[in-house]
Amino acid sequence: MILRNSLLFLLLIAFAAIIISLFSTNYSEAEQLGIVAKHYAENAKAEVGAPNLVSAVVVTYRGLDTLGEVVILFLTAAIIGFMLKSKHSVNNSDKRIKGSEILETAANALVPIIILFGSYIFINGHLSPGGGFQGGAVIASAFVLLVMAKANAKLSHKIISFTESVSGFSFVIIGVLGIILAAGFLDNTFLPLGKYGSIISAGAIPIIYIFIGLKVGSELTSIVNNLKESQNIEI
Amino acid sequence: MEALKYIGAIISLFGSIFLFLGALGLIRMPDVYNRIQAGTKASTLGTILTLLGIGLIMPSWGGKLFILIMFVIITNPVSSHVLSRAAHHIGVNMYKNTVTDLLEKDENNTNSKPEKQ
Amino acid sequence: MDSLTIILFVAAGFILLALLLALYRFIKGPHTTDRVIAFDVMSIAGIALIAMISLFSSRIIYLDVAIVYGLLGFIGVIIIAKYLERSL
Amino acid sequence: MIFSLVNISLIIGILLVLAGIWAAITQKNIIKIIIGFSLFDTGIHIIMVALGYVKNNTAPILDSENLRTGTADKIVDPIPQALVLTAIVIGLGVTALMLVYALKMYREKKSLNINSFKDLKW
Amino acid sequence: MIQLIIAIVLGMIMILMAGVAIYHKKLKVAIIAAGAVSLFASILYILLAAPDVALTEASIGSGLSVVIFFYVLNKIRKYDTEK
Amino acid sequence: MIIKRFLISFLVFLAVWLLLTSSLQASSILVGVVVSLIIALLFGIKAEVFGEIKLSLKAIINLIAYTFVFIWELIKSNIDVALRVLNPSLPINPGIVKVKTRLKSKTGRMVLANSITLTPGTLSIDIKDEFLYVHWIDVKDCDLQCATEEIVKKFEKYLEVIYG
Repeated sequence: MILRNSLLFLLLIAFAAIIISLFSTNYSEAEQLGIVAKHYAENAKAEVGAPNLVSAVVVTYRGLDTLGEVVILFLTAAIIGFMLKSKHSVNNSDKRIKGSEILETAANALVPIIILFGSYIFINGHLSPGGGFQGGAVIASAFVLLVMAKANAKLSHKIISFTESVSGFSFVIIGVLGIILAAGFLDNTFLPLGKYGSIISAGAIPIIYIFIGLKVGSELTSIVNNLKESQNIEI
Repeated sequence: MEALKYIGAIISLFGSIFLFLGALGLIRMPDVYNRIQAGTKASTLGTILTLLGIGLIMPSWGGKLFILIMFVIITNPVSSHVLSRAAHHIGVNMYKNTVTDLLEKDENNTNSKPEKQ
Repeated sequence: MDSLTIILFVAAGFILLALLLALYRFIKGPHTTDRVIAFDVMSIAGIALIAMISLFSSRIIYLDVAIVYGLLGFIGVIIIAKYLERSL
Repeated sequence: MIFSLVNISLIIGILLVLAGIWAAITQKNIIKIIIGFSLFDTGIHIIMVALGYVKNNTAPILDSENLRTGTADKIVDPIPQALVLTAIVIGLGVTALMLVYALKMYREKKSLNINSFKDLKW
Repeated sequence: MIQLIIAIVLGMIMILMAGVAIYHKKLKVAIIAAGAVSLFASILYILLAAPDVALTEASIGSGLSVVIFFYVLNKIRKYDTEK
Repeated sequence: MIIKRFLISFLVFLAVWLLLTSSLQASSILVGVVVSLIIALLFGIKAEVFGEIKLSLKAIINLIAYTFVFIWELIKSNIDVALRVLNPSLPINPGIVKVKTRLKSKTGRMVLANSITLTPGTLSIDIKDEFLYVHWIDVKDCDLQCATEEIVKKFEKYLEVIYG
C-alpha cells in the first residue's frame, strides 16, 4: 500500500513538474481576444442588447447549453427525491434542543431581505454580475436559513414543485416563441431591445432569467428539503 | 476633494489594522469564548471602517457599501452568538482562570443538559 | 504610485496578514469551534479584501460578490453551529 | 519563471487538481473521495477562467460609457466564464448526487470505507 | 502589483486548506476546509476579472454544497471521525 | 397590525432595492416597487420583526440617540480589545454572568443581544425568558444587580422606548 501510494505520488509530482514547467516557460497571458470573443464583444450590443456579455452568451448564444443544464439539475433533484423517499413519515425534531430565540428573530428579518437580494441578482442579470443560477442559489440559501432557524418550519412540497414546473414550462415556451417570432430557439429579440443599459431592455433576457432563477431556486430548495426530511439513520 | 480621498485612505488603513488585531486576538486568546469576543468585535469594526473609507474615496458607491455595512452589523453578532451557544452546549473547555459560569450552574439545576459530545 | 495608492496597498497588506493569522488558527485550533471562528474571521476579512480589489480596479459591480460573501459566511457558521449542537 | 496573474492562477489550479486526484486515489473514506472531487472541480474551473484572461483587461460587463466604444480591446474573454458558470452549477448537482449515493451505500453496509464494498470485485 | 501578492497569498491559503481537507481526521473540519477553498477561489476569480463566476462559486461552491455536505454528515454522525 | 407590518416591510424592501441599484431611472424604481410588493405580500406580513417598532417622534429621537451611543460603544470596545491583545501579559479575567432584561418584544431583545456582543468585553451566549447569559472578559462582580447595571442599562433605556 505504501509502495503504491509513493509511486502514485511520484507520478503526480512528475506530472505537475512537466505541466508547470510548460506553463512557466511557454505560456504567457493572451494579449487580445480570440475570434469568437471578438465577434461577441463587437456585435452583442446590436444583436442581444445586454451589457453583461456573459449573460448574453449564457442565455442566447449558448442557450441550448443552459437548457441542458437546467434539465440535468431537474433530473438530479428528481433522483435525490426518489432515493431519499421513505415509506413512513419521520419526525427528527423531537430530540433537538430548542433553537436560539435571537437567531429566530434575525432569520425572520433576514430571510425576506435575502430573497429580495436574490431577486435583484436575477432581475439585473443582464446589467450586473449574476443571473438565474446565482439568484436561485441565493434564494435557496434563504430557505436553508429559514428551516435552520425555526425547528418546526416546514416547506410545502406542493408549492416547490408547482413553482418548478411552471417556471420550467415557461422557459421552454419562451424558447419556442423565439423560433416562431424571431430567428431561432431562445432568440431574445422577439421583444423590443429597449434602451441599452436600462433595466427593461435586452428583449427576453430578464424574463428568461426570472424563470431560470425560480426554477433553480426551487430545485435546490427541494434538494435541501428532501435531505432534511429524510430518515435519520443514527443519531 | 483630494483631502477627502486621503481621509478615506487613512480610515481604510485603520480598519485593516483593526482586522489584523482581531486576527491576532484569535491567536493570542486562551479559549474559544475569548477568541470569539476578539474576532467578532475587531472584525466587525474593521470591515465597517474599511468600507467607510472606500465610500469616502468613491462617493457614488455609497448605496451598496451602506447595504454591506448594515448586513455585516446585523449578521456578525448573530453568528458569533449562535457559535458560542453551540460551544457552551457541547461543553468546550473554558480557560483555567475562568471566574464563574452561571449558565452551567443554571443548566445543571434544571437538569436539561443532554450528554456531552 | 502616489501616496494614496501606497496607503491603500499597506491596508490590503494588513488584510492579507489577518487572513494568514486566521489560517494559522484554522490549522492549529484544538477544537472545531476554534476553526469555525477562524473561518468566520476569514470570510469577514474576505469582504474587506473584495472591496479593496474593487477599489483598485474601480468597478462597482464587484461589490455584489462581497454582499453574497457576507451572506454565505453567516449561513455557513450557523449550519456548522447547528451541526455541532446536534439540532440540524 | 514569469510571474503573472495567469501563471500563478494556472499553478494554483494545477496543484488543486493534483490534490483532488490524490485525495480520490488514496483516501478510504467515501466522503473524503467526494471532497477530493469537489477540489478537482475547483481547480479545473480556475484553470479555465485563467485561460480566458487577457492582460490588463477588465470584466466583460459594459456598465460604463467608456467601455462601450472599442470594446474588444478592453474586456476579457466571456466564453470560458459562461462555460465555467454552467459547470459550477452542474458540479453542485453531481456532488449532491454522489453524497446521496454514499448515504444509500451507508444504509446497505453500515460502513463508509471503500474497501468494504466488494460486490463488483473479482 | 498588489494583485500578484494577493494572488500568491490566496494560492498559499488554498493549497494549505486543500491539504487540511484531504488529511484531517474529522470529516467536519475537512468539509469546512473544502468550503474555504471555494471561498478563496471566488476572490481569485474576481482578480481574474470574472465576477459572474465569482458570484456563482461563492453562492454555490461554498454555500449550498457545504450545506448539503453537512446535512448528509448529520445522518452518518457515527463516521465523523475516520476509522 | 398586518397593515403596519406590510407597510413597513414594503418600505424597507424598497429602500434596500433602491440602495442596491443606485439608479433613479423610472423603470428601475417601477420594477423595484413590483418586486418589493410581491415579497412583502408573500413574506413581509408574516415577519413580526417589521411590526414591532413604534412610530412616534419620541421613538425616532431615541433611535438616533441609540445609534450614537452604539457607535461610541463599538469604537470603545475595539480599542479595549486592541489594548488587551497587544498587552504582553494578556489581562483577562473571564466568566459567564447572568443579567436581567425588562424588554418584552423579540426584536428589542435581539437588538439588545447584538449590542451586548459588540460592546466592550461582553458576548451574549444564551437568552432564557428574562435572563441573558453574558460572557464577560473582565468580571468585576458576580452579583446580578451590578452586572445588569453595568452591561444592560445603557442600551435598555433607549430600546424600551423604541420597541416597547
